[in-house]
Amino acid sequence: AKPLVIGFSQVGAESEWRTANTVSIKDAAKKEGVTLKFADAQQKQENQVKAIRSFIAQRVDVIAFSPVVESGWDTVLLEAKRARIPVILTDRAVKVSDPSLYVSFLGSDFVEEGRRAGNWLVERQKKTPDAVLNIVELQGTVGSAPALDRKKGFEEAIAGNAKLKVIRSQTGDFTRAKGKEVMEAFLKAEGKKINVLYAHNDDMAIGAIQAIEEAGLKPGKDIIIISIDGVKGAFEAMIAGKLNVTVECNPLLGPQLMQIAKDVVAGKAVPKRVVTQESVFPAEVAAKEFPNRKY
Amino acid sequence: MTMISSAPAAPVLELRGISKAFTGVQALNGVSLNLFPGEVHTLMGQNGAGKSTLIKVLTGVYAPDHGQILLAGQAIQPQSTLDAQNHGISTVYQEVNLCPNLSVAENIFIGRYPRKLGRIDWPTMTRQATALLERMQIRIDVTLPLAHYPLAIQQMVAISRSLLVSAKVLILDEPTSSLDEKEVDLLFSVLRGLREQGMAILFVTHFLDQTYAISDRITVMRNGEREGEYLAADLSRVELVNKMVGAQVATEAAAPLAAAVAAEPSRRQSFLRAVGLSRKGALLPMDLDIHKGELLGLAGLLGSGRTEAARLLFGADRADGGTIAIDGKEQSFASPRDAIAAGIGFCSEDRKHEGAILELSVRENLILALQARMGIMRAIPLKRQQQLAEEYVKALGIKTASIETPIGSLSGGNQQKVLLARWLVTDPKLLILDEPTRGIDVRAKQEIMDYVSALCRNGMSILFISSELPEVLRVSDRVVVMRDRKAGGEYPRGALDETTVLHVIAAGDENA
Amino acid sequence: MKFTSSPYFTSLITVFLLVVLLGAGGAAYPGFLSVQVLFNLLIDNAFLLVIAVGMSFVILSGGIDLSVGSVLALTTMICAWMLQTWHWPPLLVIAVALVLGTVFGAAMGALIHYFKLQPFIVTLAGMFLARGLCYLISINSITIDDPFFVAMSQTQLPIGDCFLSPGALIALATLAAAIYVAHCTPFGRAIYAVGGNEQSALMMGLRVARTKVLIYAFSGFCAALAGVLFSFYMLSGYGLHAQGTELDAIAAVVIGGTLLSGGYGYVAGALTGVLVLGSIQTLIAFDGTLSSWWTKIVIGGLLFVFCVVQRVMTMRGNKK
Amino acid sequence: MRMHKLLHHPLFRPLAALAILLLIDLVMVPGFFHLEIKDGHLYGSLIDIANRAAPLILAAIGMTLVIATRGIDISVGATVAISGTVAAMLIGGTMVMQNGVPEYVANTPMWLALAAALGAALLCGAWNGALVAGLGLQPIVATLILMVAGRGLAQLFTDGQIITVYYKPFFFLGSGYLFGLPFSLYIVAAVFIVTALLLRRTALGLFIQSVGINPVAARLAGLKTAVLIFFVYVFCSACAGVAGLMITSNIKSADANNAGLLLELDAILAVTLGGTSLAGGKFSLAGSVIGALIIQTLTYTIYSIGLPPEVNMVVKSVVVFLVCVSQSSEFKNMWRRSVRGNA
Ligand SMILES: Nc1ncnc2c1ncn2[C@@H]1O[C@H](COP(=O)(O)OP(=O)(O)OP(=O)(O)O)[C@@H](O)[C@H]1O
Ligand SMILES: Nc1ncnc2c1ncn2[C@@H]1O[C@H](COP(=O)(O)OP(=O)(O)OP(=O)(O)O)[C@@H](O)[C@H]1O
Ligand SMILES: [Mg+2]
Ligand SMILES: [Mg+2]
Repeated sequence: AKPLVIGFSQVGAESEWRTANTVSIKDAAKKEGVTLKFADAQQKQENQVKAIRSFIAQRVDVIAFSPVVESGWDTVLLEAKRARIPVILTDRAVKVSDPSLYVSFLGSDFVEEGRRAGNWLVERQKKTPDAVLNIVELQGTVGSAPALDRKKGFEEAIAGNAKLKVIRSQTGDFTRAKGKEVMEAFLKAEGKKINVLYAHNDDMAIGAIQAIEEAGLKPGKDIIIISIDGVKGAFEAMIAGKLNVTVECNPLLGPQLMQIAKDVVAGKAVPKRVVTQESVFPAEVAAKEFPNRKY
Repeated sequence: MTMISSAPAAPVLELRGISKAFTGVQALNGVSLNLFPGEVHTLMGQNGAGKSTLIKVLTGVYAPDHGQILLAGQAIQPQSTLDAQNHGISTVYQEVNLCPNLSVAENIFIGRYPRKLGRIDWPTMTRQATALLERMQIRIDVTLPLAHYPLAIQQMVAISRSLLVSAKVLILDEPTSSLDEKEVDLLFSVLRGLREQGMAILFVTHFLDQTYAISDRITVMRNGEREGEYLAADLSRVELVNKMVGAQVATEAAAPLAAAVAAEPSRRQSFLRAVGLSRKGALLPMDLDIHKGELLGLAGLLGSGRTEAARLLFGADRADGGTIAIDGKEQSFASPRDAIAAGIGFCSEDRKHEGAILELSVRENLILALQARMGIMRAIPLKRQQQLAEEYVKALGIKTASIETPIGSLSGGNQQKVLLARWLVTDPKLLILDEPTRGIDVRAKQEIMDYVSALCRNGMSILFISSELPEVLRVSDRVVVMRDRKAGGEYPRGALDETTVLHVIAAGDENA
Repeated sequence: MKFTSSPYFTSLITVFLLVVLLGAGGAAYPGFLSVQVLFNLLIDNAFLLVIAVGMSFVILSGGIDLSVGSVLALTTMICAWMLQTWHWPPLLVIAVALVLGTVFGAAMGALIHYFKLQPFIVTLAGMFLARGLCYLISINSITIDDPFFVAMSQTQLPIGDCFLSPGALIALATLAAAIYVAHCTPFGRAIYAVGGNEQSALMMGLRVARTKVLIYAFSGFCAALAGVLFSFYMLSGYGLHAQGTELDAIAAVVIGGTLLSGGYGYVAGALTGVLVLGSIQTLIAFDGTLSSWWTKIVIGGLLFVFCVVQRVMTMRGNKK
Repeated sequence: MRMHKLLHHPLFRPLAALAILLLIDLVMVPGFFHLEIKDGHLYGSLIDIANRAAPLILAAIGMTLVIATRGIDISVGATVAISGTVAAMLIGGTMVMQNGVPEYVANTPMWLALAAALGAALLCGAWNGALVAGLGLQPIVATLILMVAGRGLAQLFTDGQIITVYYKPFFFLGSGYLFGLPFSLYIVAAVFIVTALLLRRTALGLFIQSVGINPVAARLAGLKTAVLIFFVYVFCSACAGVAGLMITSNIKSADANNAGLLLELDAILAVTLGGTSLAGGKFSLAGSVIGALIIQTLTYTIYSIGLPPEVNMVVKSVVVFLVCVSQSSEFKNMWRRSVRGNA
């Protein structure tokens, strides 16, 4: 039979996480004998729309994409629907008026990740119930979905606890360099008052760790550090005792995506929401888990 | 002279006690001027006397520090050129102020387009522009961009533009500096027509002949002050020059040049020999031989290809065909650098675009070519630069507040002198001067030509291009006449007078 | 000064190269040369075309406007906000957005002219400001569900068995209007004059101040109009929309044969430029095998080939 | 009279803008000017600002010369990514224990890696220079090509991964200290002094200005305009290359996706804030350095004051507007008139 053709529109290549995501999807397609039409959107929604239109024009069997942002997909998805091409979302959700515009959403829940990070801290605070913990937050790119949701989830989780206070919050644009720069400024402004750092991704945390060390403090001990993603660098930091916990956000969506795509084309019913397997890795399990990490 | 000039009605335009200072210079100091309807009023003065500044104050480019401008008895304060235009004052400034990217027709009509149904009527505009230029006997494609045409044409376009407005006052700042006699005559006949219609015309020139040919009244300026106002008929040339200069000096009717006498035929070895030099659309194959220590004049009408020939000799444009030999050795010039290395210098006719680096100081402009020849690493010590600059400022009588003044704030004539000095400091073996005396006052012109002739005597060769035929004839050892983009004939000194040259130019081939 | 680059010639070359590019795509990828794919070029790049038209005016006058991408984003945000929070009627919302964009541009133009500031820096600050204002309204993206906007978004105007979007038609109309203004009105010619030589334009008695302020106002208007089209297109307002669009617009204008130094070029070149950029992207999407980095390298490479061929042919042409 | 001269010095206004920013910090951020000795070197906000500004200053120095020739180079960020990536990939490095003492081993000798990184940067510059000076492409499109493709190349080298460096001596470049001050400051000072000397002691400065103001006249005066323009692009990329090394060394890793992102805009902003016109010609190297310091101080101030990140952009734009307007001569005239009016 003709091989299955999937058109996949990726956000871009802005982080290691994203690259791992791309690699996973490409590898899975190759393994399954699926023809993958890959288009990189360079972080622009309009490019994704263009790519999806060209997939429709090429009459691919399935369209999959990781939306740059959650709103604004109605029109183009409607076109896909009219062309009878099923759409699968990966990694991020979309807000559409008509849920039948996509068949399935496979990916993580950023709010839940933030919540897990917050819950871990709430647990941790129970060890020293009397101490007030001052938190500084390194946000992702202003306005981006993961930044908004991870902030929201974290705030929900710590809301009930009066001992946990966010004293500073600034964007580090998801990068090491900015994370370090902002942390330096925080350290000068707040000094020893900072007890906890919550970073929206591992890269910023790694940058911030360097700033903390250069300030003569011990990351992971003087300042508790929580981050999200679970990339290799984070595990190395945990093994070195510089990072306390990372909440996993799994980029290896390839195999699951291929399975769903095949099912859809075969006419099987697929779940509307497929949640990826994700866990929380505190420093204690880092050494054991490290060899299993693929990215 | 018409009678109007001696029976002054009320002046249309009256300037009272205008003063204007720039940092370091008092450009104008209490200047007054009356302009009557139906007269041509010529403003004369040495380079830097303040003529252009006065005109700029009058037309709203600069605000005066003191003084009043009265138009038909009403005090006005023009804020911009547009404002002045609305008051009925139309101006052609000294530096051609047109847009090189627009077509000739547009440059004439911009701001007052012929319209049809609200939109610009292009065909009518083209037709009218063609007709307007034809009145000046210029037949060109007016739909081509202005930059396509040489400076002289641009100047005519600027004049045509100013004639288009129905103005009460027409101001022309050195409009004739790159025109030759034919164009000047045409211009003057147009001006006379306007004078008959009662227009007041303020005219600036450095040419005494032109002054006397057209003016009813002359105002002489010196050092930013008004020296006096005279009826042209009452003032002799010698007197006029003396008033401009402020001392008793000989006039341009001076004895024949010493240089020419000294140039002996025996020393005539060839320095540069061009054979069949040509470039498509610019120059037909042409031979040229320039001897050592010779001042070779290149005469011809506008557009006869003199500038093109000069640019090819200097490597500014690439020749399509022909060879150039320097001292008998064949050379090919890919860029001006090569020509400079061979000892050639070139002073362009278009000082604004091809000469002056406006924001740099007089000193920097002056040493630029020398420094370029010495290379980037061997910087001329500042002391030496200053010394050179001071020396040439003095030698050429450049009027500037200091050698650190940006060249852009010098008067036009003085800029020209700095550019001349730029090449003189490099001590070239051959200096190509394309309209070097453009915009330079009578006295300075003579001084410069004397200076140049003296250099010739010391072995420098000079290729001298000028639209002023008498000047070419006066200073050159030999004259090559160009016509229709090729050399029309070659004449040794003495074998030539103005009528012969004009004849050659007019008749061309039979004489060649 | 010699006349070295004929914009007319450059523009023709660009059209020729565009045809070559499309032909090559058609040869390499089946389905590439379908009419709908060509229409998609217009539909997907409608907003870019409108911005490029405004940018053409600015560049022709010798300036530059970096704020257009942000003003576009701000417009989507304002539209979304007014529709979703205040429930204003859609046409009123559009009118307000267009006026705001125009005022924003005019304010920058006034700063540039009256304080003699550099366009680059003023519009760069304008870019930060407009982007910043988006976040002040909201850092979330706001979905638009107003029926008029949805209709504009989803209407397909059939042409044969293919379709165009209303946005594409609006963009084409804007282009036509701009070409008319540039070539048939005194304002349009004044833009060229200012770009050719601002000092001379002033000395010739043109209203340089008014012209410059109007140019930036027009660019602001175009950016806002593009924002409205973008709102139709995406049905959302978002502060991160259209990042870097100003560079795309500048590139489109320059590729279309307009000189950045001002005064030379045609507004119609904006269309060719936009289509060239769009085709490059479509080619890449049709290829579908390029990784993220190869995408960048190939875009750069095609841009390079395009510019070099354009330049070399122009030089050749002028020699003749 | 001397006061008057001071007020009219072209560097006065950029310096005043910087001073005002620092004054705001003095009032709003407690302990901003506090410096202490930590681990044998100075430690404090001012040091952070200088250290952070170092790459930007370098980029701005290179950009100044390009702008002086009427050009622009928007590929600076991509060059930063390329040079940083090349260095990080070549050095890499691991720690081995030798006789109980940790030893750091580089994959490639560090000098070789640094030379390769700079070589890559120079290639970038030569590419830009060839397009602008050789082919006569417009600078913004010519450098746009590298801006897009360059980052792609860097990502291609790294497969989109962040390359972490483990070789300690390399860190000295971006986060080491010499005589109590960050080592990066010495690099910046050296580049600045060498450039300034080059401009003063040779005719380079004169030539660059001439080409920027009137290229036609400059060519007719015998300047090698094309060579000169080629050189400034190479120089600009070299500066960006060093900046890339510094950034990579500072965060101990090369992030091809994000390193130097938008650095070109900041560099151009710095040059203009320093009083150099984008129209080419007269330029001020010192002004560009001050411009870069203004930008970095502003960024740091926003972080320190604790503004929410949503307002970052608005604050930045307002400051840029204010600085620009206050520097314009028209504003000076207005100011003078209003002062006179009140007096
Ligand atoms: N913008 C300016 N800034 C400073 N000084 C100026 C400026 N414009 C003119 N000057 C000075 O004012 C004086 C008068 O200059 P102006 O141009 O009026 O002379 P001019 O009589 O027209 O001379 P020319 O015959 O050479 O054209 C000169 O000394 C000149 O250097
Ligand atoms: N009256 C004219 N009519 C049409 N074309 C002209 C005229 N005058 C000049 N040209 C154009 O000028 C070009 C040659 O100009 P060039 O500058 O070489 O002449 P020139 O002898 O140096 O004259 P000048 O320096 O007085 O302008 C020709 O190609 C021609 O197109
Ligand atoms: Mg004058
Ligand atoms: Mg000539």
